[in-house]
Amino acid sequence: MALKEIQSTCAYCGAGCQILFRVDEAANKIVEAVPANGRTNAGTLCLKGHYGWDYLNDPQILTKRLRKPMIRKGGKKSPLVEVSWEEAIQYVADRLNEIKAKYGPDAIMGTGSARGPGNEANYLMQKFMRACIGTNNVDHCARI
Amino acid sequence: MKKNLGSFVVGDSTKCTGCKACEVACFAVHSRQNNPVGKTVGTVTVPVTPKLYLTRFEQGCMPIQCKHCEDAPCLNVCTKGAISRIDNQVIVDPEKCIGCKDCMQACPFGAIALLPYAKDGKLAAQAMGETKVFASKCDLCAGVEGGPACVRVCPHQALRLVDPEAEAEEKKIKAAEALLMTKNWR
Amino acid sequence: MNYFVKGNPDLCIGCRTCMIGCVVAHEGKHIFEVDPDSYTFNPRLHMVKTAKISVPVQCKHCENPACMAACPAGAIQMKDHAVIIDTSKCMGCKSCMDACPFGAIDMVTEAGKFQADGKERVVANKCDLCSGIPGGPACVRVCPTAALTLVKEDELADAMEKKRMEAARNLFRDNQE
Amino acid sequence: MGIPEIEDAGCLLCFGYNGADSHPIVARRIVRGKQKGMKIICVDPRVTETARISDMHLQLKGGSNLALVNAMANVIWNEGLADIKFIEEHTNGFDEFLKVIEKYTPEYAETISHVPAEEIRKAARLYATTKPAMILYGMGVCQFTQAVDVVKGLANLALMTGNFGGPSMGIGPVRGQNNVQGACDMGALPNCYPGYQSVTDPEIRAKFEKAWGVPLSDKVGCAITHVPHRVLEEKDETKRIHAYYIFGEDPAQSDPDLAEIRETLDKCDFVVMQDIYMNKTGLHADVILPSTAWGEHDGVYTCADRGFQRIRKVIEPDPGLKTDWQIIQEISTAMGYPMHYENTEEIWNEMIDLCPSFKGATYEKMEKYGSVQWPCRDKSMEDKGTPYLHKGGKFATKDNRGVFYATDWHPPMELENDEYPMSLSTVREVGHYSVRTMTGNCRTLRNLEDEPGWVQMNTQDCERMGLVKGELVKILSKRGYCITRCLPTDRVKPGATYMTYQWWIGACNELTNAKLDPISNTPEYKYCACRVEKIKDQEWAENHVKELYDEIRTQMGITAGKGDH
Repeated sequence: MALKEIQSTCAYCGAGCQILFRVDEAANKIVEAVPANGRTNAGTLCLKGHYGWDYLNDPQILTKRLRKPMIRKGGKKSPLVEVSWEEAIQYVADRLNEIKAKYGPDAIMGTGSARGPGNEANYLMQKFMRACIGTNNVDHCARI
Repeated sequence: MKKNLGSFVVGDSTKCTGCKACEVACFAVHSRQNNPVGKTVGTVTVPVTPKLYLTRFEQGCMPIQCKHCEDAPCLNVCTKGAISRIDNQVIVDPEKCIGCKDCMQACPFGAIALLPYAKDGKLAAQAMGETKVFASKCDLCAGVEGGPACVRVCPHQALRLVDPEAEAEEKKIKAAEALLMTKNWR
Repeated sequence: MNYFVKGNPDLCIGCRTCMIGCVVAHEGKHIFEVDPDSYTFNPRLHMVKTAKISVPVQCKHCENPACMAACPAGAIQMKDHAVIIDTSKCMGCKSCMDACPFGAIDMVTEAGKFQADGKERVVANKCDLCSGIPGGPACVRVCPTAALTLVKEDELADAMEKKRMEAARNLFRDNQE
Repeated sequence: MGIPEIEDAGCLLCFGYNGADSHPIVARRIVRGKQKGMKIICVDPRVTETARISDMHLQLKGGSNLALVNAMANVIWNEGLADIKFIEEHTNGFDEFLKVIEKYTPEYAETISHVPAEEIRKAARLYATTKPAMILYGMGVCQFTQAVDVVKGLANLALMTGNFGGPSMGIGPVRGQNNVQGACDMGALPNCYPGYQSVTDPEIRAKFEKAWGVPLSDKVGCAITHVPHRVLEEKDETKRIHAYYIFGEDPAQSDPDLAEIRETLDKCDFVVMQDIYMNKTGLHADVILPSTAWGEHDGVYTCADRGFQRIRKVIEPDPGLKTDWQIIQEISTAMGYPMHYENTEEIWNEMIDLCPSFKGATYEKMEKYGSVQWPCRDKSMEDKGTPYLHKGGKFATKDNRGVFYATDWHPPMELENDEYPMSLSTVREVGHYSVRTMTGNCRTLRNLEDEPGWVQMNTQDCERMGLVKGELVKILSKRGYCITRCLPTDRVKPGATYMTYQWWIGACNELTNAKLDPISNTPEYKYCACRVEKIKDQEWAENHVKELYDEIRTQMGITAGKGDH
């Protein structure tokens, strides 16, 4: 069966290496990752580029993929309860609005992410903090 | 690092003179546990049962003893279950041994001999009076202060205690340094 | 003559991509899908880092292999320009490990195989030049700085020839003066 | 400069940067450069891989960066090696700069850095006289309380020697993470909108207010490292932080002084965590929102040399997940600020039209050229972006002139003392990434290196303390302790210890010091005082490590996969 080939950028260090993935579409799984001829990596990869993708099938070696939204309904330290997306989104919106009303927009802090999500998600997050919440309290782990 | 492999003693026939000091020392150190033996031969009241065996061959002679294999044929073949691994070393329990000789045949080194078993200064008798025997092989002087007696007593340093993992680490460093010297081989 | 892979400490950056590449080549691609504890991670080359050097060390596939001589079970033999261990015959007696002056052999567990006392079976493990694996030695292929090279008979012969001719030229120049 | 240009530099000053562990593919360029005859000066307290192949390795004492940088500038000036023409035509502030570096003779710097004065002289000469000369720096510079001062100090060296405005020269921070450059580009910073446009600039703010249709705050926001203070110690009620929306971060693992972070998360009224994995921060979060991972969504990353590059969806995510931007969009709409984007390209196009220096970097261009390094101001396909900045010595200042800035060295905030006689610095583990929730779940990467990690210590220190390789030891600081394995090595100097920061049990961030650089707000990860203790009962220690590990996993509700180590 012909494997679909998709090129993407490695998610690990800043070198921005190009990786070619060979994917079994029917089974929705990656079969192999080989170096692509990117500007910075020129057909080579390190160990994370070659072998850093099989976390996608959730082997739960260290921790597990999050699957469902969860809320600690009983307050701090109470157990997490799985909820629907609608309930989770509404709950976050209400609580943030409530805190914004009570203490003002600068009482809310948001982060961007220097890792997996990508530029568009970061743009949206800082737009959300600035336009929706109304504060410049947004930062990310460039410092840490 | 936590040791994972069994150590073992190995001889060097270019140094060995066949004096058998190793065999006597091996017997003396082990019999002290249940057969009090003095400093001189005169106090020996039981047969001398070493756990390594001086072997003569074309180019000379040297003792042969157990390698404490990691997938030990003797342990795997011992249907009675008298052989087990304790702290990475392969140990025969003489009390359980029924002398079936399977381990002797399984061991590719001939490192096991069937020898008379003595307790409290005299031979152990069986039900009908015959002397009890047991599979005798090196136990790396487990529990003996100062480690393998044979290595300590040999007058020509012909016996060497091998710690395979530690030695591999050192050898790898030498191999790496050799690569430094051959990097411009073309 | 046997072939061999050798590392160049000037190019090696100590990242150990080769060690994983080795295991993946021998275990196969399914390694990325199976239960993480169902296989043995047994690289056949090992990174060595000292104050001055970083380079992987592996079997040199000697012409008179000390390991082959020491093996009581005849488990080691020369095949396809390489020195190969047939682990089905190995009992883990470590004679080869002791015999090898390069520390290129280690003892690894064989996943899913057990001894009489329930302990996992342990056998000798060393580089087999990826014999039978398409594309040749995986470590050479995956190394990001091309620090590993597979040396074959003709390349070594060419190198020796080149050095001898160079020596002869130098001597010729000396004789000229 | 760009990553490919590294191998064509005449001289590389590699300052506080360990390429082999942080960016093996950048280290590849350094190795290739060496093969092409590049001179390498490596400044690092450890013998890193670059140090090993360098022409000069200045093995300075940790925490003495600025003294050494000022001394190199001192030598370059006093030995007449500066590029006077470049200084006059392209820079300001040179005279004040000279006054400060005057006292930093190599002899004075030797007392602080323990690098012989003659070595400092030789290194300065080599850098100044080998053209083109490039400077690469990493966390060894940035994670100190004098981070910004040292970056400016290194920039001084490049300015003094005219090493700006051409290929294979200049000064390059090798950004650690895959998209840290991108997160900064996108304005995930308390003082900048996307494209580094300042929030305090009225014209800029007006532009964004018009684009987004709402008035915007002109107050610089809170840095991530100030959050603990703003939650725990802030007296002024209007300044206290009551809600923390954490997305794609794991402060409970990667921030310094973890005890303080845990308390912060517990005391903060409302904590939201949006991530792909359950992690240590999740243990304290009030709401957890599961998003798609790399490989399950499209988008753009910016790599270390400003290259915009596409990431593409490789496999379909679990249908129950949403992409990060979908989640943010839905929350924003629910809060009364509607956002309705269909895909990432739509968001990207909105963003680049607001940022002059990114305007030309369209998806189409990335598709065709693979990578577009900003600034790329023109949408036409001819504008392929900018390989290196400051062409022709033109700088991004008002008058296009570079600015010299020098200040005095001061020691790290927490020095070795009787109770904590050794220094600790955080370093990088090549086979793992960041907080390890991704690589820690990759089978072969876990096989190569697993809990509880290592502490690198000098072989004599180990002999003195009776420690052997692999032995579990306890390592403590004023802020906490953790357990890890001892790794004796001649690559580090006596009295210094080094640990990687992604382990749960060997969590060196339990020890690190949260003191910040006043300008960049980066914590001083690279220097704090610690003590190493031998653990007598190794068997107890091995079991204890296992128990701790399993306890965290059960707290996170993980059942499958023994994940033993």
